[in-house]
Amino acid sequence: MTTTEMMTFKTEPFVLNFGPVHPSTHGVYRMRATLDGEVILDIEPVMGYLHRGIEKLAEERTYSGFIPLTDRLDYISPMSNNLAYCLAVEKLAGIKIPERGDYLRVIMAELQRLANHCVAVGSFLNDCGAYYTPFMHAFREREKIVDLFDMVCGQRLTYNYMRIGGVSQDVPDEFLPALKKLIGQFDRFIDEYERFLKQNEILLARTKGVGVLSKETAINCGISGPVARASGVSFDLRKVDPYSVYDRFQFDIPVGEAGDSYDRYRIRIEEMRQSLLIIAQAVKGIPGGPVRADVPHIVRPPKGEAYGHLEAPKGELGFYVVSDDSIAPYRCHIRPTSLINLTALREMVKGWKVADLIAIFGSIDITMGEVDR
Amino acid sequence: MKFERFGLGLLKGMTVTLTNFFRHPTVDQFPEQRLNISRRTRGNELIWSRERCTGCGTCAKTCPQGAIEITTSTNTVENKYEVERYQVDTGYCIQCGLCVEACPYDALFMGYAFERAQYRRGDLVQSDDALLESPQRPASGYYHPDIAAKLPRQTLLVDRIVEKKE
Amino acid sequence: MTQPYPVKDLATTLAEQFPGAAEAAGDNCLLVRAASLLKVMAYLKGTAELDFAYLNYITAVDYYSYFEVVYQLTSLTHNHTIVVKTRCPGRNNLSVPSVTGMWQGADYQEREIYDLMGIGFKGHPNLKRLFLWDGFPGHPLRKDFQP
Amino acid sequence: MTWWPGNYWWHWLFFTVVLIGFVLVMVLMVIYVERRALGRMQSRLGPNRTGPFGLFQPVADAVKILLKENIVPDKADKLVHWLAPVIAFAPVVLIFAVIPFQNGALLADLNIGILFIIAVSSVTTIGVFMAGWGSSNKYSLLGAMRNVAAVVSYEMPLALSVVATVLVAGTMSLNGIVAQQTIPNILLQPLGFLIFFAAGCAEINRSPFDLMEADQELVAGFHTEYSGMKFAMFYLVEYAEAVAIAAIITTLFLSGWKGPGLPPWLWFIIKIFVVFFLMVWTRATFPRVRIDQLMAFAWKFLFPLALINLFITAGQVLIWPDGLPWYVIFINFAIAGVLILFGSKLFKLGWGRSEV
Repeated sequence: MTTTEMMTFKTEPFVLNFGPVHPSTHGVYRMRATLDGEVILDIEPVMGYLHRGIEKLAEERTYSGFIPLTDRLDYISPMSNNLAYCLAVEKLAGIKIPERGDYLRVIMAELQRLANHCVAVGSFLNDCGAYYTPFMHAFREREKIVDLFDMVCGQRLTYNYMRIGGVSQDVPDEFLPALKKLIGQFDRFIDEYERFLKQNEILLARTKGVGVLSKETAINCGISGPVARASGVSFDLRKVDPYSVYDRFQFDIPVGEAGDSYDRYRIRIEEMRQSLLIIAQAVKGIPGGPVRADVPHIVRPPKGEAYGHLEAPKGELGFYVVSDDSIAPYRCHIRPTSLINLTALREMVKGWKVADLIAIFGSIDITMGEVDR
Repeated sequence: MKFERFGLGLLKGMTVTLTNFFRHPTVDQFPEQRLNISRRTRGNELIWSRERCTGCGTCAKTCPQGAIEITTSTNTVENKYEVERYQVDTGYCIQCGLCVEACPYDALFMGYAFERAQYRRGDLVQSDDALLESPQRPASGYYHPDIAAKLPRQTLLVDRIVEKKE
Repeated sequence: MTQPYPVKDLATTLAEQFPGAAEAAGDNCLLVRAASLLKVMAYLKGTAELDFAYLNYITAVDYYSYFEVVYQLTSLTHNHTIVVKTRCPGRNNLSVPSVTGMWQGADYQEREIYDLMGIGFKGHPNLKRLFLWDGFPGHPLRKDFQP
Repeated sequence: MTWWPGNYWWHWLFFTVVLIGFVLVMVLMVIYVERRALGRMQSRLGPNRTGPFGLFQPVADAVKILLKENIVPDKADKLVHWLAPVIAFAPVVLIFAVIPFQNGALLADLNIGILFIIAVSSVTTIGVFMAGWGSSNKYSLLGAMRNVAAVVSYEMPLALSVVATVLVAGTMSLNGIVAQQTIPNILLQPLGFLIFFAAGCAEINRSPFDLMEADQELVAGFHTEYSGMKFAMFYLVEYAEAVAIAAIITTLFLSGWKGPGLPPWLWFIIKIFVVFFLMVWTRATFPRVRIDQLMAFAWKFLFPLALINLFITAGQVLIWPDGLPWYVIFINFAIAGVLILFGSKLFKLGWGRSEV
């Protein structure tokens, strides 16, 4: 044995379980990582700890009885789930929604995007190690939005606000002035957040060039949302396939170049600014009138199938609903944005360190309710 | 990656933390200081009014969880249903409010209180007279604008922010 | 607006390229025989003016006498979309060729369909159950599943 | 030698009791300060339910931890697992033996005081590594390995920045250093202070360098498998080390007990709390650095800077042998600025992806 052979230690990779119960797996997600020291050779995801079989439950509930269940899919942004499901059923049954209902839907969807990005950015920085301060600031702002949701639909998490044919109730009269006040305060909050973290050297060191996702792999993996836009794929359903009244608002889509964790963080901050613009325009242009088309409580869409999708905060969320002319959907498939966004995690993480695995996983921003359904 | 900005970004971050240190904390001491909850809150109980209820069972049909059970008997004299037993298993109920919305006779209200934890699962089941409205069981204004108007206005965090001090 | 791609003329061009591949063309969905699925998919993804590079989703529906696997493809450049379906008759040892070769995003979704519906995917890198544990009896999303 | 309260043994007894009591009380107060200050920086209140203004929260924590069951994993190396907290805690209290609370008021006025501190403070790493190895858990082993790597590489800049202050002060005994400091060393040695503060924080794994028990990645690092009394010891070690580093900084850089008006030992304690607030402040603001960036920061940034700082101070001491005049402050600040500017330009913080 030459001296060099003696000198080199015999190391072999070992398997470390980032188990279902782990401080930063955003829910019950498990990764079996084979490590060589700190460097990650390969990860193998294990899921299903939160599988409740929502698609099977859908087949036993009436069309409007399933709406409360869609709150439980991506429980960080329930409004978008409700809206996506209602869009699918309205496309299937060919229902026309009154103007005011559409405007309210846009306001609620964009407020939900703000709230979701607050959670996403806050917990991403938590995963990078900032000890809960950016998280608490982001949650203080999210509390204002959740207060407004509480005023409108009575619950703070499971809103169940959208209905097939519009929105369940009109907003109380003190909602719009409070919303205008919120937009002003939120702008100041984003500026303060930028001052806090935009040029933070340690954050730059931890996230710039880390977990790069190339444009081709993003498209090939069917990744959507801020994760895809950070890699340069300018695919945003609000522009590409505008639903409800999104074509009336002027806003632009931030697109990143490098596709690393820092870009994903930046894209979410920019999207928050754009959502504020949309809400401001919607609040200015909201018409009067009914908020809900007169659709019977038990809807019976004609035989057939439809796919309704929207730009949820995490990406393209869609519902493929098949109807056999009965009061319950024959089949209701949910396009899991978080699950599909995780397909590229293996390539993004290979070769990086344990600390980066957590940072990259945090930058993808998934919710287990949507992954496991 | 270089320290391009030789530490200025870090210092700027520290100034933000310091300003927050001197800013009024956004917190309310729950048990002592109770804020007004939303007028349309869907508390974890159901309020039923015996007079208005005709025993039609629409609420039981629309409940996605099947938490409502009604047993009625025919009252041939006034030719309408007589509600024998109206039972709600709040263990199953997910407070979605679809029953309140579907009731054609406005006989159902969502509860306004939300502190109703029980020790035994059996106590979660409420029936007939336990469901009626009473001072301890106020009704929430969900789908009832008239009740909502009487309830206190919700304290919003948007108004309570004491940022004007800067 | 993402226009659905006109399926009629696509069916004709496919007919002379791959005889007998496309069975029928619904309003905007293309029914393809399972045997020639990969060829059609490669054609859809490969040709420049079609360029269906983005796979929205894959799902499966249980119609008692046959199972239907539904692919929705979108082209980001031309902004049009198409739904491709294949049918596999019968109820057990069904199999459809796997498209993970062309779209990596199909990996988890095919495993999910295998797990919940019981449709095997030939050529899938590691076809294991995604959500349920390996010893789980049966496939829950089937219409005739008895828990 | 006149021993302050009578003969030597009374002196020894008085000071050991005072030191142990000082460390424990300071740890309790420091935990309280940290949780309240951290809370206020995160726009929340911090503990205010246990006792007036939550003052008894640290006591409540201690009682809770002591009442917890003492779980030892069955495949753990029992002796090593049990011994680790003791070996980790002992050196921290030893450091306080040479720290002067008041002119001449210290347990042992060693003339090699600062050398004693540097030597003793690296013993805790052995305790930490024993904890990591003893609890036979992959996470804690990773945490312990990180701790050893970090402490080894941060000893160098720590020692060099201390040597620079010793050059300025002329003596190694801490009492002498403080007595000599008419101008606080932080002004004479700004770069020395920054390097010492950064290296000190990395040594006791606080603020941006808390990789040893990075709760996001390694669940709780080396003390994952500890509970009950042994976990209380590690909790004590962490905060006692923070108080120790704050105390060393006050003696070396902020001229210890000197201060107008208030009694000297009160000045000493106020300065400790000021330095500790700085640590809490950095902890609240910065994300964590990755392990290879931690190493690169030590060897490629702090170490060269500490060397240059040492040469410059040596030159200055040669020019003004009997104490540096006041205008040296501006020269040193300028040098510090230039060095940081160049250091951050030339130095690449860690390397990215290793090919796998």
